[in-house]
Amino acid sequence: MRYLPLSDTDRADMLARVGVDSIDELFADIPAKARLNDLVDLPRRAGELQVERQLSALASKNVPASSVPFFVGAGAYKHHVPSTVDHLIQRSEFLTSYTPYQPEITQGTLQYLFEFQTQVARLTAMDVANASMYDGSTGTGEAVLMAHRVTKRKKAVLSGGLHPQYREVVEGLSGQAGDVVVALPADPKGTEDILSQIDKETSCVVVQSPNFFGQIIDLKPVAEKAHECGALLVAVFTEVVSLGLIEPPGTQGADIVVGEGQSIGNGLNFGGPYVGLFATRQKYVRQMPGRLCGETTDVDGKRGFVLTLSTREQHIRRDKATSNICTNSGLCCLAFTIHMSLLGGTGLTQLARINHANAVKLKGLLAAVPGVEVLNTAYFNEFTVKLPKAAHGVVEALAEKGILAGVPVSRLIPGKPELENLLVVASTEVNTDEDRADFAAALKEVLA
Amino acid sequence: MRYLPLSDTDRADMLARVGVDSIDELFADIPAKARLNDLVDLPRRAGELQVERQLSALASKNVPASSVPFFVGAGAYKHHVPSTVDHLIQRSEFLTSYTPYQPEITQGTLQYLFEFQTQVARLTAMDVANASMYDGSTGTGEAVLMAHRVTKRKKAVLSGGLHPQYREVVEGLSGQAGDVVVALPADPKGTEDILSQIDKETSCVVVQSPNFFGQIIDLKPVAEKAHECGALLVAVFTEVVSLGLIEPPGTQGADIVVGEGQSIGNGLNFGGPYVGLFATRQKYVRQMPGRLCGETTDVDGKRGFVLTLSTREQHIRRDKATSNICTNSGLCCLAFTIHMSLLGGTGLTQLARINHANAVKLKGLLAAVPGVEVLNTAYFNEFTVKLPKAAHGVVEALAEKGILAGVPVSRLIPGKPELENLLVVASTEVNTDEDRADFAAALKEVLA
Amino acid sequence: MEEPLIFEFGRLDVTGVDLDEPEDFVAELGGNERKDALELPGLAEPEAMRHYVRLSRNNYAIDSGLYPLGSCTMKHNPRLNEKMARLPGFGDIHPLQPLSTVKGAVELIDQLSHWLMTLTGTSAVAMSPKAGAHGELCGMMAIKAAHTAAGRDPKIVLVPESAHGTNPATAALLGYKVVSIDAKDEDGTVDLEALKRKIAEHAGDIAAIMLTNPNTCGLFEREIIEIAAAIHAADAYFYCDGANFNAIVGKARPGDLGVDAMHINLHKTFSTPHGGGGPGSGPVVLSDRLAPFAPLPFIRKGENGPVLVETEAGTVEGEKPFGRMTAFHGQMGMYVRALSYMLSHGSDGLRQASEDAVLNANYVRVGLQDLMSLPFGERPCMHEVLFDDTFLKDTGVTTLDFAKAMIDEGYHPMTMYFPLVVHGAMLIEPTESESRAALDLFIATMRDLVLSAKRGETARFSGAPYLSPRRRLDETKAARNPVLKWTAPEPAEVTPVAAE
Amino acid sequence: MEEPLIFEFGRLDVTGVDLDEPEDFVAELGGNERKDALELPGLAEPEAMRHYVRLSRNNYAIDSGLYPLGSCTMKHNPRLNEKMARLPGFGDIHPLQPLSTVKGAVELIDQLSHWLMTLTGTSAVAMSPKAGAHGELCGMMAIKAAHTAAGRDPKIVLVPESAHGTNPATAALLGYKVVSIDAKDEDGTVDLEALKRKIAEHAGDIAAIMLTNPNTCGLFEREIIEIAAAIHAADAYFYCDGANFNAIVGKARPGDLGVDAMHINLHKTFSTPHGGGGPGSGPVVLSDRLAPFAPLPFIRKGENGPVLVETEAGTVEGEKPFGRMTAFHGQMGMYVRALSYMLSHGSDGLRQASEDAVLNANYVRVGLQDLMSLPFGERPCMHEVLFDDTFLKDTGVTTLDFAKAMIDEGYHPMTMYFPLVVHGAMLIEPTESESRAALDLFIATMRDLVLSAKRGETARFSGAPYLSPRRRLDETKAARNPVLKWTAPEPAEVTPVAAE
Repeated sequence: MRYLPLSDTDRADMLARVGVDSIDELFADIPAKARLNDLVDLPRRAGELQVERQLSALASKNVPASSVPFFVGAGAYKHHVPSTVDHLIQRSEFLTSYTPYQPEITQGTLQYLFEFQTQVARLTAMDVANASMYDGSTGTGEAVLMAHRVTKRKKAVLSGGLHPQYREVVEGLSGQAGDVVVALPADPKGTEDILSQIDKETSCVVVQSPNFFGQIIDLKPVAEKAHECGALLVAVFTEVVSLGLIEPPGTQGADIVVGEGQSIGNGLNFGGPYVGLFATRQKYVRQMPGRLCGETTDVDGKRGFVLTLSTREQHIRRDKATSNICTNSGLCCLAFTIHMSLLGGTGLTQLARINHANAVKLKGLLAAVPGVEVLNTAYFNEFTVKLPKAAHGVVEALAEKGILAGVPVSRLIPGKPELENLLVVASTEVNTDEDRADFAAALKEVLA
Repeated sequence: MRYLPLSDTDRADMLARVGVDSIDELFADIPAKARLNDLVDLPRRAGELQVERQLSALASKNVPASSVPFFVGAGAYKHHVPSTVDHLIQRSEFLTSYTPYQPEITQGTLQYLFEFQTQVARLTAMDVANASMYDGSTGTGEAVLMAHRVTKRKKAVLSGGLHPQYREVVEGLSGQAGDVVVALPADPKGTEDILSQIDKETSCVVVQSPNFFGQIIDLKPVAEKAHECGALLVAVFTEVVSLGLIEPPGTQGADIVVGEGQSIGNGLNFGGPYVGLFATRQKYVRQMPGRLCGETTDVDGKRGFVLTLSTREQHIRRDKATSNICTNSGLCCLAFTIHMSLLGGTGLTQLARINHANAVKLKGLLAAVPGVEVLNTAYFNEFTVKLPKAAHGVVEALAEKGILAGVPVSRLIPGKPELENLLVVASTEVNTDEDRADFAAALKEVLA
Repeated sequence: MEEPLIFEFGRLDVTGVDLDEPEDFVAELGGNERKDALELPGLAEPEAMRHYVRLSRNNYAIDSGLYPLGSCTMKHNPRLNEKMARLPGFGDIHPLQPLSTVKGAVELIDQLSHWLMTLTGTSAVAMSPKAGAHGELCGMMAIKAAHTAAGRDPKIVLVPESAHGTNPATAALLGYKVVSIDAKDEDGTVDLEALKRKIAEHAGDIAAIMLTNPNTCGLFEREIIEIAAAIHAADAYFYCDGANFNAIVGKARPGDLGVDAMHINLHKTFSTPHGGGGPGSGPVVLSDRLAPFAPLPFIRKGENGPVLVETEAGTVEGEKPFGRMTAFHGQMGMYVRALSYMLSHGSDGLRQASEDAVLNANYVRVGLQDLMSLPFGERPCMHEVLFDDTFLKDTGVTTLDFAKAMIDEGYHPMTMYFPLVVHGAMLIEPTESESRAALDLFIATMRDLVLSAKRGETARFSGAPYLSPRRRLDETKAARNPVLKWTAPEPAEVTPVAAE
Repeated sequence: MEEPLIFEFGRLDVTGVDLDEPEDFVAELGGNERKDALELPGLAEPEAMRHYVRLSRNNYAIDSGLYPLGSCTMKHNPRLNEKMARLPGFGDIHPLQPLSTVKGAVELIDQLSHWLMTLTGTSAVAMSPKAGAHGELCGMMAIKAAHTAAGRDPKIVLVPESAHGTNPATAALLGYKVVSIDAKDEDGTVDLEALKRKIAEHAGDIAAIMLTNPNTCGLFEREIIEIAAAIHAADAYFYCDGANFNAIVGKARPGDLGVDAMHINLHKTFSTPHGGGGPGSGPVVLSDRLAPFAPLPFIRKGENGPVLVETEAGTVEGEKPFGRMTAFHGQMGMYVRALSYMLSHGSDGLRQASEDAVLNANYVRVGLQDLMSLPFGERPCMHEVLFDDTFLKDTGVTTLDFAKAMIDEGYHPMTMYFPLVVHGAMLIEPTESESRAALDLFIATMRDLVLSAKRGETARFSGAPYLSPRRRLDETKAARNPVLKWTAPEPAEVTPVAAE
């Protein structure tokens, strides 16, 4: 087998050296009745060519985003990632290294994590960021748990603009941990009255901006009310590119910022792996979940980096840990950091402007289709349209015409008639004028 | 522009430091009337996304070998290359390094060249191999020039089984260098009388096996006659995988062996870059063209490798050089060496057996198609069939059916009625039973 | 040359991407525009390339040497897997594009599920957890949901001392009280009689046991079936930490051992790359009893192929998902890699890999056992071998020193000070990816180090490493006054020049 | 750790590929079967991965540091180009599959030709040469063919001393007598008057002049137009070595300067990677007078797009190809990369790149000219700056020593002892890919080295390099008794065991 360096000669010699007659002697501790004597019922080994053919056949049953006019967002976004990024993250020294527990020989990983933390802190205008979470949704769950630790309160208020699957993750995690989650109903236009939900029992209020429906939310009043009540504002975003144009949560008063970082450096990958961004105020740093990389010096006085504050973590604290997060999204951070270092502030702003401009153009085209209403007034690269019929069928009809048009809200929040006709539509830098015109024309046809 | 690190600020500062007012002052030596003041008439810069789209649009107008039943050979072969190979050759340290003129910091390149030379020498059963030529065809040209240097004679005899484009390269190079090339007519069945062409004026006789038509040639009688006459036998192959099964030229008496190495480690690439293998007897080593890597020690006594015998080369010898070869096929050697080290003798033999078995199966199927005659008796993974009509049209008709069926001999040797109906067909490990059955069925249809 | 941080050489007016300014830009941002410029430096592409290539060269990696990190299974990461994960049909599809356009993706997840269930002898799998600890959480949430559905509310989870820290952390997160169970002195495995006593003591209040098997001492729990029976008899569930599954793939099925839930680290056992700390993937296989509680999304067999169930509304009778672990469908990129690994090995290759992993560990054991100290005697180990620091007694060399000295010899250290059940633990897992020659060289080097320590050459250890990109780093300083991001030594100058 | 050769640790019974034995194998090889087993060791995939990763780490590369190798144009190699070359529509097409199935490939070659002709101001290009020297050969063969067609048979090619060695080698290969032409003492450029005298001396017998411009001293031949006129007046052709084209892309067109033929190193000017010595690609642009003689294959504009002409039989009136340089169509893989580079830069970016390359070279020049010695005074240079070793006089340090000492500072040395026209030449070409910060650090390091040499710290130079994977290697030993392949120290033992 191509991955196994031992030859049969090696095996025989080594068994002799170990002092056993057969390999099965080494498995003697397994209860005899549970030992497998035959192969399990699965195919035998296969060469590369065969594996490639089998997997390529599966891949060819899917429609890649790049192959069609593509407007699907709602938490994951199709962006162009420079080829340098994918090349660099495949460097053996990055790809096949472990968590940097031996800092002397993993400064490569540690330094990029330090760069990543700095980039995230600057982007969000927060004091400190960690070395990543799995993704935005699980990061949001951890943020709520952290708010509970900080405030010693048990009630979390979730905006109706929060991504529905994020909400489910928070409800599951916090609920099982014994907390109360107050989730507001879906809020396509961003007009909910969340302030009245915040009280002295509230640990945190979780608001997404731009929200699930694309609406940009002014976080400042929420921060004010939360702070009045001694609660924390957890600000969430799913589209990090938006920070190139809109005011960062840090300057609006957020206490914890959680975001999905996929848009920068990472592909769509059918939903994972992604990279969760997590930042907070300096005073809460010891309540933060996840890994942290810190600066220090070595015995020769040279600057170096180490994982730090790991006394918060489960491999030290066990049942007293601040979270059960262990593995993070190392390689996805690296992709993020490289892409962001290529963009720089200048490039990110340009990219954000193109995204917004494309969305504005698309909005104009779709609004002109008879029967279509655009719900959002302030948005970045995504907005919600109300169609004259159920969005699900329209999307399927458009898919048959080779256009991937967006996400029907009903896919994530089924059974609500008032949401049945809503479609969340995104337009990033990959969309061309032709793509947008095709979409509008096809939509008109389908609705006709 | 993304590849240029200087900002406009840098440029202004640096011009000041250099002491000129404008960049054009640095170009003042260019005669004013030839200086371009405007941009040339070509498109402006483009982002990655735009370049990818433009080139992908061109690529999509071609039919990749992997996407169809594929039987085209005649000097370049579709094989499966392990993904490890392409990953490793893209390592920055290999990809973006120069010719190893500073051996202290290029032992990586030098060691793999030494491994390459050893592999090629062992494969061909020759004493020494060089660090590669551009490809098989130019290597053959160089072999003939080398034979002239060794023998001080000027007549080269080329077998009619030599790849027609190799023949043209030899004729051009040797002809312009003032030599006489006797090229025998095309020899599909390998039955030409080449021995009678070899005389005391002959510098070398060039024989390909398996030849252009797929026929395996017994080189021993040719070697015997050549050596009797004081001439050299130049043995050529275009399919290096054949050496996994058939007797190597070295044990058959060849003095120079030239081969195309593309099949191992290298893709089809529409004909280039490829890698020319070149090996000879120890006694001729100082007449060899191309680079050589040799073992030595450093001042600490450690084994190391250097480019050696470069006194043969043009950067030292100038007009007395043994060839004008300077750049070689470094990265393609590396791909060859990695793939070959993965295969090992065991794997190469297995690969060769599969290739041959597939060709035997295909031959059986095609021979059963009414009107089709297989011309070869001894072959490896390629053979020639005689069709009842012109091969060119048949191949085009099959291409329309989505089958790439082989190379019409008339494409390379036009205007010969006796060759008009011949088709050279290859079957490697990538062909499946289904591919072969489809081919035979489609051929039957086209000929019906 | 020292490599600076991007903030030290990048410039605010430089960018390494070429983007066009949109024509006729009109913002519809509702007045939420960013006011301050982004203080993020840019790099031209050649600068970025060189910076990250140079950084990478300060890392140790599987591809550059033996990486014997016990319990981490640092095996070869095939590049075929990377290539497959990058096929546009996998890498470039959106989690929420119409299901009719991702049939192959759903089929792939279904195929991978089938492999995982078959190899573990179970009948369900929750695919979405993002890593091992997340998988534990998922498994324990399923257990909690099952208890709740049965109208029970037990409060205790039993965890042995040798467990990974994530086990008690997970139990605690869900509000359980962690009760430690005793290990047998002679080999660190669970003491069945002590366990039975503990069960009796907390009768009716035990939710589950969390056990790693093979355990973190590199030993297989011989009484595993009896342990499972005792736990089941107490109406509790058996959660198995699957971190060490690589020892027994194709040799035994956890389902046959009585396991109710077990996460599988695709980034250990099934070769998806560790990536400097992630991403991982931790699917959890479930017994019949837990299967109904598997979280969303899950796949149901349908008449026309697998059906992806994404919401409660999509469930049918008998499906009682406890909720959702993450947005979307989990770590698709890792699924592709893991399936590529499995298809490559096949049933025969997977079994062989486990056998080779165990053989390699034992080969290391016999190569070192005369000089180093085995805490539980010279019995065969599974895929990793545990030494304690008895052999360093009176040498003045600690486990940490010894580990750091290995760095100078060109090796990544083994796992140290874990498990906690032995003193100065050194846990060595060579994996099946090492050749005999590589092991021989490793053994020889380790023997040389041991003899050096015993000869009293302490400087070789106490000052180690000497030859690494950095020498020992001051972790106390890092923790005492944490510097977690770069700050300009003085106000950064911003030169407002148009970018190129 | 020292990395062995594959022959020292590979095994004959191991293979790193999984292939099935064909069923019912029957050989039809005509009795030509190989008799001896192949003595090629195999490696399992993890072994191969680690071996070549480790080897690579002994290499210096553009991606790891500044590579100021004069006349070699070691610029950034964009990975976009690598990605594009690997599109199946380019990387996985056969040179002889039906032309109807490779229309995009032919179109790509035609587009690249258009860019090359436009940038050089010429009207034809022979694409197929495989590298620079091969391009020279092609250009000179076209010139020879043109003379022959005109019924002429001149015997002499003029070459200046500063020329690359490939120039005289090429001329000699074609049977020409190489006559050297004098350079002006003050700047190493061609002495027009001396040239005219030489032309007069060999009137009617001169085939061509081969000139590099900008020349290898980093200077532009100011009298280039007059030189061309003099050559043309002698019924000879002007071959320009295009190795230094990177200095003037978008700033001047060789065609406007009177050049008849010039090869272009796509692996220098247009960023295709050097790959440790190749592959390269050396298309030759041709003037109207030489265009008819361009070798096969070539592209002709057709009514329905470009037509690939592969054989004599396919030519039409006026097309007189002199033959063929190589099988197939040349270095397609390099064409894709070069076009990707060109499209990325565009006309504006290409011009900017040349300007930056020249600016960077001059910045290095002014940063070092007070301490090092410029042979031709402090005049501006083009994209590379030439120093001689005057500044090392009486220090006991040679150009070679100085170069080796640069290695210990983390730099690849510049080109040394070339061109031959100055003593102890050091030719520095930073390229446009270097940032100002990188140049500042380089300049500071060079200054430190110069001062160190002048202070008499000779050991820093004579023993250098100290910090590289190998120290100075014995090249004499290598050449005296060449060891060009590995030989087993004693007969290798072959253990006949079936491979896994």
